[in-house]
Amino acid sequence: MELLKDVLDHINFIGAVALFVIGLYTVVTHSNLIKRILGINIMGTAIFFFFIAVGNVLEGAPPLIDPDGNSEVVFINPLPSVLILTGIVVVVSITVYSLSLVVRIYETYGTIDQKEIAAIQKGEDYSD
Amino acid sequence: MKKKFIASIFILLFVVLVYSIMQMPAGVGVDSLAYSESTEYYIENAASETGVTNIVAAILTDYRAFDTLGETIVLFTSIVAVVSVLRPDKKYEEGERHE
Amino acid sequence: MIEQLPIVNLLLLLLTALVIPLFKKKNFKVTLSLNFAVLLIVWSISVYLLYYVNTEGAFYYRFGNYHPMIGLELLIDPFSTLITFFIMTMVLLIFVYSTSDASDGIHQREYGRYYILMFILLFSMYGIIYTNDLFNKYVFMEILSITTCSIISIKRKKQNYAAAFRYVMLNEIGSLSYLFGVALLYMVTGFTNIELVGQQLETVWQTHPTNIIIAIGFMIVGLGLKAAIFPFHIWLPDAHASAPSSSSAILSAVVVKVYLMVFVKILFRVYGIDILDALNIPSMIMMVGAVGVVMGSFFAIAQNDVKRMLGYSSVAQIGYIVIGIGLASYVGLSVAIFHVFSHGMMKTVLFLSVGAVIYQRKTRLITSFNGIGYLMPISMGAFFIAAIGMIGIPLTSGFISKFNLGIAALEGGSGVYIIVLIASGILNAIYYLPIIIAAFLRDNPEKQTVLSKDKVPILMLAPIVIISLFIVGIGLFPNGLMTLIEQAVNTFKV
Amino acid sequence: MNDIIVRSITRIVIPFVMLYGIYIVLHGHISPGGGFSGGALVGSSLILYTLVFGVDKARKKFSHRVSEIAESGGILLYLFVGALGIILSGSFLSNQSAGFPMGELGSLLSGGVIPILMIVIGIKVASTMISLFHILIEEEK
Repeated sequence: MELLKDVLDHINFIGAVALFVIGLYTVVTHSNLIKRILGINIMGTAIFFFFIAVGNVLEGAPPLIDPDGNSEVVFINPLPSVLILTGIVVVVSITVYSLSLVVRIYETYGTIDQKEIAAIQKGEDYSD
Repeated sequence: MKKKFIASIFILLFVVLVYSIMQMPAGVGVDSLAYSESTEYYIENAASETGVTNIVAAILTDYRAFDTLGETIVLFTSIVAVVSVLRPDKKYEEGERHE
Repeated sequence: MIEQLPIVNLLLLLLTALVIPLFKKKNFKVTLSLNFAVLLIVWSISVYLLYYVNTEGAFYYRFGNYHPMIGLELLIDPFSTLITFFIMTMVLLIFVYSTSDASDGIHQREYGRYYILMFILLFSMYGIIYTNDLFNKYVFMEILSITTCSIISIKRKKQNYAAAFRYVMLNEIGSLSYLFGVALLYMVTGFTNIELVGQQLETVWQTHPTNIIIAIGFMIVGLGLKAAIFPFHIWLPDAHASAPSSSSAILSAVVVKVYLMVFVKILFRVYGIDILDALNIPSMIMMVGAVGVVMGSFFAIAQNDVKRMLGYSSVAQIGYIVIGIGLASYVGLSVAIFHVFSHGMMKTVLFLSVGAVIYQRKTRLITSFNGIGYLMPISMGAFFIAAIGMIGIPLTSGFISKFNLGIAALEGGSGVYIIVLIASGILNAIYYLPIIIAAFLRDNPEKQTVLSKDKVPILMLAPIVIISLFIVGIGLFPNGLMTLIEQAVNTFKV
Repeated sequence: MNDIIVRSITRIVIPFVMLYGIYIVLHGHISPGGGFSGGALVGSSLILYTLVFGVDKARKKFSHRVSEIAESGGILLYLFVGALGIILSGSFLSNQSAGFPMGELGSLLSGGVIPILMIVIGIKVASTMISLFHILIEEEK
């Protein structure tokens, strides 16, 4: 029973780590380039979820001070929310860049499968 | 066979991570280690120091404004990077583009 | 006024990157001269900062005058000024080279974007080395990874796109595991400022060790992926084989070193020596470095494409620096930083001279190098100096770093690594000497044995000659640089 | 996609989506949201316009020149505000210590530099989203 309560306390972090490992697995094993980009997105979301879980406060209100009444409201930790705002934009721009690379790879190689690309590359040497 | 081997490595990684997370402090309240004095400082002084009620906006654009500058540069770089990959000028006939 | 200089550096680099797209329509010479002027100004500011910090002492630059617990800050100390000085000298010389060699596959229209990316790359490297905040370092590392990938993929060839894509994926895994380490550290300390986290970790190490162990693991893997340390080096040779020679010079001589310096900064400032020893991480790092040195040289022997071979030899030389870091001693760190300088110079000369060979002979296969010494005496001469430096023959900076590394290993009680040093010296000889012998002793297809000047623009040869003179110069009189390095290593509590 | 129903509905919906996005950007420092989410909303309204009316008409609304100026101009404004901090109080990006008018808590013009920076972030996010979408769409031609 003690273990169950312990697991329930850590459930957010376990979920984040599960997502992280799933994302890592997708990036490492899948040969389709789009799936690998998806894996990166899953990993990014997992880490931002972990950040928020770290900054979470039970029954904490969103960090907005109401100007007139200085009521004693417990706020959540605002810093992780700021960090993941920045992190989300970073993962978005990495995804856009890799998607544009996939468009170009499909145009030049005719395929977006890593194994086929490696086969084609082994076929001819690099010419300037 | 190879796929199962890789899959088992990842399951092992997951088990190790979950095991170590169980040892981590799950304090999800005001007393948790992450709720350090810097967080208390933000909550108490954000209104007076920056004159703004949304603490997240205060941190984003005043306390850690250099982070957000880095952020806008990431956005600018992603545009230049995508343009350098996707914009072959010979295909682009619509008049003289800016460069 | 002095303490505003770091921000002036950052703003100058950023402003040129923003201004280039706005007025690029006029002839391109104006942009190039402006870019060069800005680089010179920033270089002189970095030199002045290096002088100022070594005489007056380190200072902080706090944004908005907030306490470091609240706001962000830049730490300007002997270590960061030394590394930024190294970055700017290398990039300045590579910039001179790239103005004329940019025709290596980059279209005339692409020049503007190439230089925007190069300036943002410089801005992010300066930011990474200056900043004293873990999350801010992550944001700059992301900018650096996008710009390095796009200077690889700017050359419109299919190998570049595939190499750039693989680089983005591995780089992204590296950054995200670094961020995971930062999250774990934030979970336990509540700060993201490097020094504050370092102080907190001493107390937290007793109560919550698992957090720190997992955070160290993820950060080492993350930065190892980005710095191409041996088991995670897969992307480096492909990136080098296809990238334009000036970007692969920047990539392997400068960008990889920046990640290694972040690696040093985090290991010795955030975690500190006692946590490292408790987990005996230094010996693990040394083993990884030693394996990297040997395996990197093995792979380099099997290559026939010169640039790919240079990529693998970079992986081997990074193994050296990692051994230096792994020694975790005062001497070990100063050898590692010295090797950052000497490898940076040697690798730049190798890449730029190979770029000159490709520019003139349009070939990169090692088999077609015979007799080039007569056709291109200057660049092959520089190649010769850098190659004997890599092997570690005396009179070059390579020898100094190998020699000191041997002494440091002996002092550190792990003498076995001397065998690795000797073995790698031999392996380097195995794959560099054939090229030199082919270039100077065999006769070239045109049967021309009289020395004729390289048919390569002077702007490309000047940096090659300057750096090779530096290699020999520092090899003969290293103590000038050594004192600067000792000042830098003093800032770590090793 | 030139179905008459879709075209007329988007012609009605787009101004309100954009208005709501601008509202979120302007009230970023009082209510939740801010530069990032408001900019994304404004960006998505123009992307909806591009989807429905095609990229050529959208290019008239948001031409290359405008996207160029928005990109570089956004950061230049940010740096200008930061440089003001240096001139007034000796450190980059400082707000209250640089003597900007703080306004009273909770009002629209409170917080000195913060609303300006929020607007800059909003412009940047919106123009980046739109330009990226246009570049990717023009790729098919």
